[in-house]
Formats: sequence, structure tokens, C-alpha cells
Amino acid sequence: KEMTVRDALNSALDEEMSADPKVFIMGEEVGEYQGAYKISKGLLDKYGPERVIDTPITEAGFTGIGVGAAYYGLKPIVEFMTFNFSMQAIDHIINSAAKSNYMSAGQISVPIVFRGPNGAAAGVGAQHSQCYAAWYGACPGLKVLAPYSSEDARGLLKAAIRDPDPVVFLENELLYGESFPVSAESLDSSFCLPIGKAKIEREGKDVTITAFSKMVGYALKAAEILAKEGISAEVINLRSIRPLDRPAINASVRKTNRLVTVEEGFPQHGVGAEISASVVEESFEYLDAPVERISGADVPMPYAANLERMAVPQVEDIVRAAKRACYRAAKSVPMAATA
Amino acid sequence: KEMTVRDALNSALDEEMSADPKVFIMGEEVGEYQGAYKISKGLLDKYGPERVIDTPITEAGFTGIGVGAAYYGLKPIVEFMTFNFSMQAIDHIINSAAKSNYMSAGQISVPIVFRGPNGAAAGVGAQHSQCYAAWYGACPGLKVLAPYSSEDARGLLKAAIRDPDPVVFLENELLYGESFPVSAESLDSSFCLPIGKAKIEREGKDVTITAFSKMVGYALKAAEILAKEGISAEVINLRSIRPLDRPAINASVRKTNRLVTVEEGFPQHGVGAEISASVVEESFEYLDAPVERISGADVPMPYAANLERMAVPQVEDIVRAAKRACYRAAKSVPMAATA
Amino acid sequence: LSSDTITVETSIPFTGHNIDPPSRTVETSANELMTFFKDMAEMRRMEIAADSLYKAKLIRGFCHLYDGQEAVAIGMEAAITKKDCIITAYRDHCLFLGRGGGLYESFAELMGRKNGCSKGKGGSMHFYKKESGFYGGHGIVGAQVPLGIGLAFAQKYSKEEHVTFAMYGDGAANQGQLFEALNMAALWDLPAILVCENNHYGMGTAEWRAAKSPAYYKRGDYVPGLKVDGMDALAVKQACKFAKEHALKNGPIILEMDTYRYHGHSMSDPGSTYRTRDEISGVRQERDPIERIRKLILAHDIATEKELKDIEKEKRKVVDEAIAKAKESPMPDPSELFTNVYVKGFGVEAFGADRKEVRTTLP
Amino acid sequence: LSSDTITVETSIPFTGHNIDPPSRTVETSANELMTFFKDMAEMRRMEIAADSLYKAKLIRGFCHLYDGQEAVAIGMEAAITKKDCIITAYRDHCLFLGRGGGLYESFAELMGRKNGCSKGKGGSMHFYKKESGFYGGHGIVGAQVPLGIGLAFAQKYSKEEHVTFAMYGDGAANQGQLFEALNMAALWDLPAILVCENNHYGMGTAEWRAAKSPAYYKRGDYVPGLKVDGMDALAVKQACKFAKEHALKNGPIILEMDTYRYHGHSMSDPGSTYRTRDEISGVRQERDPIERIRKLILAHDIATEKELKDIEKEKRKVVDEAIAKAKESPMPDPSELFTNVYVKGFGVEAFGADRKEVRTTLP
Ligand SMILES: Cc1ncc(C[n+]2csc(CCOP(=O)(O)OP(=O)(O)O)c2C)c(N)n1
Ligand SMILES: Cc1ncc(C[n+]2csc(CCOP(=O)(O)OP(=O)(O)O)c2C)c(N)n1
Ligand SMILES: [Mg+2]
Ligand SMILES: [Mg+2]
Repeated sequence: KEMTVRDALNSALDEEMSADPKVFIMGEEVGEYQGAYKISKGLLDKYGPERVIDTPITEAGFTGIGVGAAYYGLKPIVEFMTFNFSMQAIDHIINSAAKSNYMSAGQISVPIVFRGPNGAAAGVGAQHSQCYAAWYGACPGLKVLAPYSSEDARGLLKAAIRDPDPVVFLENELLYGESFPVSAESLDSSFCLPIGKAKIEREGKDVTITAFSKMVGYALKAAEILAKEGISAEVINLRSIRPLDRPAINASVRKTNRLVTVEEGFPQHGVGAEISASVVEESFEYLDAPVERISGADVPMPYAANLERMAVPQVEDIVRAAKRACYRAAKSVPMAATA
Repeated sequence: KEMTVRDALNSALDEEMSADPKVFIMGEEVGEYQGAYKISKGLLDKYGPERVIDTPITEAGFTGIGVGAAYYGLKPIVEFMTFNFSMQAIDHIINSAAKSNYMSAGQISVPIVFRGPNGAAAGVGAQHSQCYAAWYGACPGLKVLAPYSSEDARGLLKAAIRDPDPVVFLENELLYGESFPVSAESLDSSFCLPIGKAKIEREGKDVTITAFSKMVGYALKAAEILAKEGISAEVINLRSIRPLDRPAINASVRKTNRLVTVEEGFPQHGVGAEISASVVEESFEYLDAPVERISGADVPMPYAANLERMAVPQVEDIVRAAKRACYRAAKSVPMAATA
Repeated sequence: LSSDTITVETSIPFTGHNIDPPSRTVETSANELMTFFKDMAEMRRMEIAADSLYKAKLIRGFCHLYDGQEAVAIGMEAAITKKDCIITAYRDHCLFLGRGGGLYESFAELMGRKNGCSKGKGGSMHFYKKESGFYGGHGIVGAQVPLGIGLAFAQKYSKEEHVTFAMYGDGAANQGQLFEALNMAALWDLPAILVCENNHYGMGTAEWRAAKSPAYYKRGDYVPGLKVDGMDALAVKQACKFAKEHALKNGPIILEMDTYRYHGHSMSDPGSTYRTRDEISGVRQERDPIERIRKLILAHDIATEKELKDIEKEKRKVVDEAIAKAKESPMPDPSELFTNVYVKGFGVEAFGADRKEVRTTLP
Repeated sequence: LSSDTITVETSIPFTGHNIDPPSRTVETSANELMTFFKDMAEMRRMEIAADSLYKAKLIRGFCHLYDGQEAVAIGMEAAITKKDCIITAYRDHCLFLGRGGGLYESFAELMGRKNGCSKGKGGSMHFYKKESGFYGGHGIVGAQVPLGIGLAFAQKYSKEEHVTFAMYGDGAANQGQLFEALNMAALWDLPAILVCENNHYGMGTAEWRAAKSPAYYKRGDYVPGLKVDGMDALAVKQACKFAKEHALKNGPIILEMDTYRYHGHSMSDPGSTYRTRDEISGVRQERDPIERIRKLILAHDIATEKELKDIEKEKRKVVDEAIAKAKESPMPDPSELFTNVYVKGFGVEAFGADRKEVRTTLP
């Protein structure tokens, strides 16, 4: 059976709202318009305007309201039309949500989910294309998830809604319409994925490729190409940016001795930097080649199609980096191709 | 001659306002109150309320106004009482300031400085202690500076004000009152430090320690202690977080073969992560030991003095990490101490 | 064509908040009316063409069209000079034209080409024309209002007798930063005119669902406001002239322009789920800004129906020519990826997606 | 002491905005007046003691004192129950006391000790008492207003007949997020009462320098408001009772409490550069909230001067005892560094400054 990421998210919302009357969703166009990207389709009809709440375009205000409702014990899901607009509300995400449980020594927990599309879409320019994984992932008190497939989307969103802590849930607009096979188990309403655990999407032995969100698909494509050239790549779908599954990453690198990190966001202080540093800390002696970072280019997102393509990682970038990691190293690689 | 960081900043503001009538300063309490931390002391008297502008406590609004004024060609200096409050205005810093020159293909440049104390002060708790170096440093279009000494403060602030691009200028409240020796040259009104260049604060050959802002002082203290134990540490004062002076860092590591990064901010996706990844990329073969990261603890800032002390790096953390980097490595270190 | 004064009544009276509204009697001329007609016809045609180009996949991403709202751009320009500043949101194509921007550079930008007004780097939402006072083209709802008030701040700081028009939608009107910036504009007597283009919907949300008080001209509370028929270019002109004078003397003022967008919010919105087709066609028939001017021209015997139709045909032609030419414009050079990140790049290295493959020295 | 009704006039009439104000005639009792006196005396003493502890370096960082504003906390509590919620900014000590918080846990928190109400992890600005509806203690100006409206949202969502009081200063009153949240509160009829504690200064900035319209009770525009003498506990009580009823029936309302802070903004502000000593002593002499109640008690022969003095002495004693005890409270255990980061830490590793030296498994 197949399911789109959109339907996966929609069904997760539906099931959790049906299971727990404290769960509600708020955001711009989530109700009557059925969601700017139709993720909340049908929910207004089913749960009514008390639980599916259209807001004005006032992110700081409605995010604060959501966080306040979570203080009280409700379980709000705050949709940002895209995460770019979460910057208007970021003070509430960081100072009001992430830090409250700590400052109050556990009195004020904040069971809330902030969700919406994150990162680059197609042709939407510099102000609508930023990836916030590294920023939010830096902040203790937050959990930060980034699904790739439909199972990820279902299992992680349901886990996020049930979680007692504030979760930033980073979707990807370009994945909404993609279909993925789904297991019977994953369609059960009790299905949840563990927060903080990465998934080995593809096993391999020559090089580890870490990725999250849309880039997992690219990494898998790269792995296929690499396989044809005799390089066996292990692809790790991070799923959770915070907590970051350092044990899984290190275990893989200790096996492959090579690492390529992939992300669409800006390079400096990115997820790749963290992974590289963490692996150097834990598994330095295992590394047979320098860690390779593939990331968004270090520029605001340009509109023109050709520049835009250059500004985000392509499959060939991942392939090239993986080859570099392999060829440069001492370990012999079965087949040689010109880089 | 000695000068406090406060006076260094104040004199830099004064000189640049006197040199260029387009320069003005705005922010909360910068005028009649003489600055919450007295950095703008005397400026209102000297330049009048047209150029020293007290604002209401509305960061989003006045930051947007500052950026708009910069579009027009003025050179605003926007003071945040602390950078924690810049989160209310971060959309303007990123989307309105950092990206405009790019989106307009050079038509709309944004010569503005955002400045104020950043990071941990003493006893001010979780909402008032965050370090924003890594966040802002991630964003193309911004330049991000972090002075340590009085010369840094003067030279970098004057450079920032003269620079045609948006600059985030991260000061440190606990350094304001510290005195540093200043050269005659640095007191000249033409004095400027180059943006994007690190400074070797202390030369050494066994291990490189990178730090910025207050942590440079700690690194220097650690270097002294290490020297007594026969370890010669090279201390790099980053000065510029973005552009990051990768060449200087790599050159040093290629000499010492060991690296300890120090910062007060949160660890994940931090400046240390970036430096570690950059060095692994450029100088992997030169590294004789895993890069050591010293950073703020991965928790919101607690208030209690004992916990707070544990939440930020101490000199002994740096010493310990440097020793680890040295003892673990193949290269022999003259003197052995028990770690 | 004559520049002799013609006197016309605005469609409806202005409604003032904390201010005496200007007179309904507007002065215009044959010349001006013909210019209005031509300019609006060009704008209308441009947006229709953009719609087609989008459907042909030559324009990508977000694309927000202005057809229906032309009278606001036109009437405003008739009241001000290019030393006055305008700043707006993402629905910016026609405001760019109004400031003297060209069709060719517009379409080239929409298609992401080198000769676009932002060299293809900005796209539909990010048009600028600084030399004639147009400061964009902003994608974040509400942000342009403090930015515009900042322009007004700079005008006053520079002791110039110019004003800034900061345009925003009915949806944006609820943004907190607007209230913050307005307070400062009022405190500091800045020559800022806040122009709320009330097209009655913020995306799919009707104004009353987003605002407890959708009387946007009153939302400045202690700041005066004026409600204007934004489908009547002459009313807009009158209001903007009035507002400019007011702003130079007394500081900020809000103009609520009652207007309408014919298209959906952006190209992905059919624009028909949250409003009735009757509503749209009703506005088209009764309030269309071009038709209003057409009727005035005919009533005053300034031109014949045939002449006006010819103008429209001519505009269709210039738009088509601009598109054809824009299609010839090449994609930006790949090296442009790294230009304009900074004005002064200090020659530091910048990286592409694969930093070992693509790295360059910033100019 | 008697609970018989005593009828008193408030100091001055209420002023309404878009609403008919309540009557000046307030009902109270000997019992209530004595309680007011005791509670305010305790608050006052607590803040004076905090000042000393700060100067003795036993309290660190920011410390914002409430003396002068006690009538707001006291009067509000007299009108509501612990099922109603209160949320405020950093000036939170006395609101915590008002909600039933203890002196010992307050001082322990101020000194960063284990037995503090936030186990020493929050500090002066971050007191909470969730079980009696006190949601902090927030350090970011303005943030608590949307948060408070969120509490009201949750109350309504939960179909409870309770309300939330969101407190903010005159400085905070200009924050955009307040206007955003208020619009939603009004759209959704939330039982939210915005309490502007107008002490006339935001740090060193006089209200009129920060606000074009410092009539804060009117700043809700389309939301009704009431101006209240915030130095008169009975007026505050009357207003809060009125506001609670209004909010349950009709949605949000703003109460502007005209009050005064005797201390500087925080301990680093002498509080004397931007206002005159005469101004301060004038308020102390003519409007002090404790003195007002003292006079009422004496006028109604409820207690003697001596008895009231004894109460004050007694309060001094309990405060001193609480401090002595708090000083005995140990620092938090070092392991607390890593607790409460999450409710559910999943047993992942967390790091100290030197991750190779200090790492732990999150609970
Ligand atoms: C802060 C922010 N939130 C959400 C969006 C997404 N968005 C773009 S336009 C829009 C509707 C704006 O409506 P209005 O202000 O009435 O302007 P109009 O489109 O009608 O011209 C929304 C919600 C955005 N760009 N920025
Ligand atoms: C967003 C933000 N900006 C600035 C500050 C620094 N600050 C703390 S309190 C304060 C003054 C607030 O005044 P007011 O709202 O009148 O409250 P009061 O202190 O008088 O009770 C300022 C500027 C802050 N905490 N948060
Ligand atoms: Mg609209
Ligand atoms: Mg105040």
C-alpha cells in the first residue's frame, strides 16, 4: 500500500485529535481553506471550529496563545504556513516554550507541536526558503523532528503530539505530494516512532550518508548510483535533529569509516557541522577520510531556476562527495571511476 | 594606556557619529538614560535627539524602522538592550536586512549595525542568557562580529559602522567594565580592524584554542596554566564569526595539530561544531587528536550560582580539554601531568 | 489632449477618523484621465499575461496578481512624486510599473532571467526601483510597514519634504509590528502614510474572520485615518494628496482603500472557494477601476470607444512584445549565485553545495 | 473581626472606554480590610528585605521590586479565585505571594536555593504556582500577554467559567504581540483581562515618551477598557470583579491600573535620574496603598494604630525568619543541571561544558 506524505500527516492529525480531546490545531487557513497545503483537510468538518482554529496572520500572537494553552494543559498543534514565518514567533518558541519547564523546575510543562513546511520549496525566493533545522536544533528544551517518508510523517507526528515537551516538526512542501509504501503496522492508530532515533534507510559498508527530510530521497538516489559503481553507501535518515541520534551515526561510521552529511540548509553551524564534530569527538580513529559536508550554498535562495538548482544539493553532489570520501581513503574501493 | 571595553565602544560610536552625519543610534534607553549599560553615555548631549533616539520597547517595530532607514541610505546603529530581545525582531534582521541586497541584485544595500550584549551575564536566568553567535553566523548576507578586548571593540565597531552590509555586533555585558591596554594607534579616529580576520592572541605550538568574546580571556588564562605544565597553546581570538577566518584557524592547526574550540553558547550546531567541521575538511591529515569542543552546557541557563557556573565553560574545562588533546596524541608533550 | 481642469465627484464620500475628510470634488484633466486609462490597461494586461505565463510554467513559485486593484497604484502615483517612497508586499508588479518600471524587465524577472529588474534573483515578490523610490517587493506579511516607516524616518532625518507610502493588505493589518511602528511614527511625527489595500480577503480569510474591527482606517486609534473607494482612481488621488500634505505637517495617517482582487490570492488559489462568483462578477460590473475611467472619458468626450479599445489592443501588443523579448533574455550567469550576498565581500571564500567542488571568492 | 459589610467610596471614579464603568461604591468588611493590610504589609516587607539581600549580594542578576504596587495584587485577589489564572512579567514576587506562595520558598528562590519555588533554577523573574493558577514570572517584555490569552483560550476550550488576568507594564503596552493577541481574544470572545500596571515608567522612559497615546485603557480600541486607581485596593477589587463578569460574558477587557513603583526599575537602577524625588515622596505621602487601608481601618475603628504597627512588626519578623530559614536551604544538587530540560528525556545523552568530562543521561 502507498500513501502520500500529505495523507500521512493528515491521518496522524485526525487520529490524535480523535484520541485526545485536548489536542487542537490552530494556524492560518487550517480550517475553512482546509490548509494552505491541505494538510488539515477535513478536520474542520470533523472536529468543528473549537478545535480547528483559523487565525489572523499574526504569528507572534497565535504562537503565544498556543503556548499559553499548553501551559494550561491543552495539547496545541500550531501550524506555520511555512517555517519562515515562525521567525515572527520565535521568541515564544524559544523563551516561552522551550525554557519554561526548566525555569519552573518542572511545574510548567509545554506539550505543544509547532509544525509546517520548512526549507526550500520551488521558485519561492530568499524569504520563503530557509531551513530552520539547525537553529531550533540548537535549543535545549525543544525536540526537533524532520520526517522524510509517509511512515516517518505518521509515526513522528503522532509521537510529537503525544510528547509532553515542545516539538518543532519540520515538514517539506515538495514531499507533501510524494507517495511512499506504508506497512500495515504503520497504519494502525497506535503507531508511533521513537523520538531521538535515526533510521538506517539503506545498509551499506563503504560510506555513511546522513540526511533528513527531502535530502534522504536524494541520498538514497545517490546510494543507488554509487552502488552501480561498486560503492556501498549506508543511508541514515536522521528523523530527529534534536535529540540527535549520535549513537546510530557513530556506529555506522565506525563500520564504514567514511561520512558524508547532507542537508539543504545554510552550511555554517549546520546539522552537518554538528554531525561532523560529533563523529570526530567519538570516532576520530575510525575515520579514514575527512568528513564531507553537502549543504545549501552559502547564499540567500535565488529565484532563477538555474541558480536555485545550484543553491541546493543535487544527487550528483552527494555522489561526488561520497566518491571523494572513498577514493581518498586508504581502504580500497572495488571499482574506480573518474571523479 | 588602558581603556575599558565600555569606553572603547562609546568612543567608537562617538567618533563614527562625528565623522558621518548619516550615522545615528536608536534603541531602548540609549538617550536620556545614557544606555542601559551606559555604552551610549554622553551621545544624546552631543548629537541631540534626532541622532540618539530612545525607542519604546518594541523591537520588531524599531528594528524594521532601522532597516528601512538603511534602505534609504542612512547608517543606523540599532541597540538591543540584550540580544535575547532581538528574537522579537529577528525576521527583520534575517529577511529584511540580510537578504535584501541579494534579492534586489544589489539595488537595496543595508548598511546597518545591530549591537548589544550577547550571551550569559551573571544570574539573569534562562531567558536573558542566550548566545546568538551561531544563529546569526549561519546567515549569508550578515556579518557577525564579537569583540573581546578594548581594541577589538573599538576597531571592530568602527569597521562595522563603516561597512556597507548589515553587521550583527555581539558584545558581552561582563566585559564592559574590563580594562585592556590599548595602543596609540588604536586610539586614532581612523583605526579600524578588518572584518573577517581572526587574531592570534598568543602564539603557541602544541595546541590551538579558538574562542571569541569573553571566552578569549578564559582561553588566555588556560594557556598560561598550560604553559606552566609545558604545553604551548596558541590562542585564536576569532573576532569575526561570519566571515569565519578559516584560513587562520587551519594555518594554526596545521602547526599545532590539535584543536580545542571554546564558546559559551549551546553546543549543538555551534561555532565549535563549524570550526571542527571546517578543520576536518581542510586539515584532516594534520590532526593528531580529535577536536575538543568546550561550550555552554546543553541546558537552558539556570539561576542558582552553582548550576550557572556548571552551565558555562570554566578555565579548567579548557585546560583539561587541551591536555586531553595533547596527551592523547602521538606527538610527545614535554611534561606529563595527571589529567 | 487638454490639460484643462475637469471637475469630477468621487464615487462616494470619504469617511474620516479623527480627521475632517477632503472634499469629494476632484480636479483632473483629459490628459490625466487618458493616462490613467492607458496605465491601468497596461497593468491589467500585464497581470493577465503573467497568469498565462504561470500556467505555461514559465513563471515559478509564488505569483500574486494585482488586477482589480490598479486604481490604487494609479491614483497614488498621480498625487506624488518619485522622491516620495513606496514600499509594498509581494503583490508588487503593478506598483513597480507605476513607479516607471518597464514591462520587459518585469517579465524577465518573473521568468527568472538575467535582464529582470532583480537580475532574476528576486522573482515575482521582489521587484525594486530604488532610483524612483520603490523599495520592494517584500514577502513577509507586515514587515514592509515598519520598513516603510523607516524610509519616512530617513526622509525626515534628511530634512527632505517627501513622504513614504507603506502598503499592506487587510490580512496584514492585524500584524503587531504595524502597531509598534505606527506608535513610533506618531511619536516622532514621521511623514508616513499607511495604505491598507483592503481587498477583503487575506488569502482565503474574509476580513471579518481575521479582524474584530475590520474598519482599518480606524485601527490607528490615535492616528487619523481615511476610508477611500480604492476602485476610483480619482478618489485615491485625492486621498493621497490629502494624506501627503497631512503627513508632512502632522505625521502619520492611515488610508484604507476599499478594493478587490479579481484573481485568487496567488496562482495556486482558484480564488473561488471562499467567495462567490457573483461577488466577483458584481465588482467587475459595478466597480471596475478601468471601466470607471472609461466611462468618464466617454462622458467627457475625451476619446471614443474605438480609440479606447485601440489603446487596449496596443497594450496587449506591447505586453506581448515585452514577453517575447524577455523570453530571449538568458538565465543569469552561474557566477551570479555568489554576487550581491554582500556589497563588500572582503574576498572571503564562499561555498556551493559541495564546497570541495564549488567555492569562490566573494566580490 | 467582623465580616459585616462596610461601604466605601473609591478614591476617584472609574473611567470607562466603550463601557459603562462600575459604581464607585465598594463593599468590604473589617475582615477584608485587615487582611488587605496584613498582606500588603507582608509584601512591602518582603521587597524591602529583597533589596537588602541584593545589596548583600545574596540575590544576583535582575531583581525587580513591587513595593508601591501592592494594591493591584491584593485587590485583584480579593475579586477572584485560584481557579482564575494570573500571569505577569518579571516583577512577580508579590503576585506569587498573593496567589498563596510562601515567603520561605520566595527567598530561597531569590537566593538560588534548592527549596526555592523553582528549585533555584528560575530566579527572581521566574516564580510560578501552577496549582493555584499562577503561571509566572516571564522575562521578555510583552510575551506574557499572548501567553495569558492562551490560558484564557484554554479555560474557554475546557468550558470552565474562569478567567485569566494577564499583567503588563506601561512600557509593554506598546508591544505588537499584545495587539495581535487582543484581536484574537476579541474575535474568539476569550475570558481574558488585560491588566496594564501603569507605573508611568518603563525602565527610565516616562510613559509619554514611549506611547503616543498613554491612555492604556483605551488602547484596545474596539475592546472596552477601564481606568482604575491602582493605589486603591478596593477600587482594584471592584474593577476586577466587574472585569471578570464582563470577560465571562463578553470577552476581553483592559484594566489600566494607575500605580507607582517606589524602587528603581531593577536593583541596578537608582530610579532617581528620570523622575524627581518629590514625585516619589508625593506618591508615598498621598497615594500609598497601605496607608490608604490603614486610614480606612482607623476611620472605621477596626483596629488601633498600635495594633497595626504590631502587625507590621510581626510581618518584619516572619520575613526575617523566612530569610534565615532560606539561607539554610542548600544550593541545588549539581545533578539538577540536567533535570527538567524535558519532561521526557528518552534517556538521551546531554553534555556539560566539557562533554568528555560531564555527560549524563536525561531523565
Ligand atoms: C508572516 C507571514 N505569515 C504568513 C504568510 C503567508 N501569506 C502570504 S500572503 C498572505 C495573505 C495576506 O493577505 P493580505 O494582507 O490581505 O494581502 P493580499 O494578499 O490580500 O494583498 C499570507 C497568509 C507570509 N507571507 N508572512
Ligand atoms: C522584549 C524585551 N525588550 C527589552 C527588555 C528589557 N526590559 C526589561 S523590563 C523593561 C521595562 C518594562 O517596563 P514596563 O512594561 O513599564 O514594566 P515595569 O518594569 O514598569 O513593571 C525593559 C525595557 C525585555 N525584558 N524584553
Ligand atoms: Mg487582502
Ligand atoms: Mg512601567
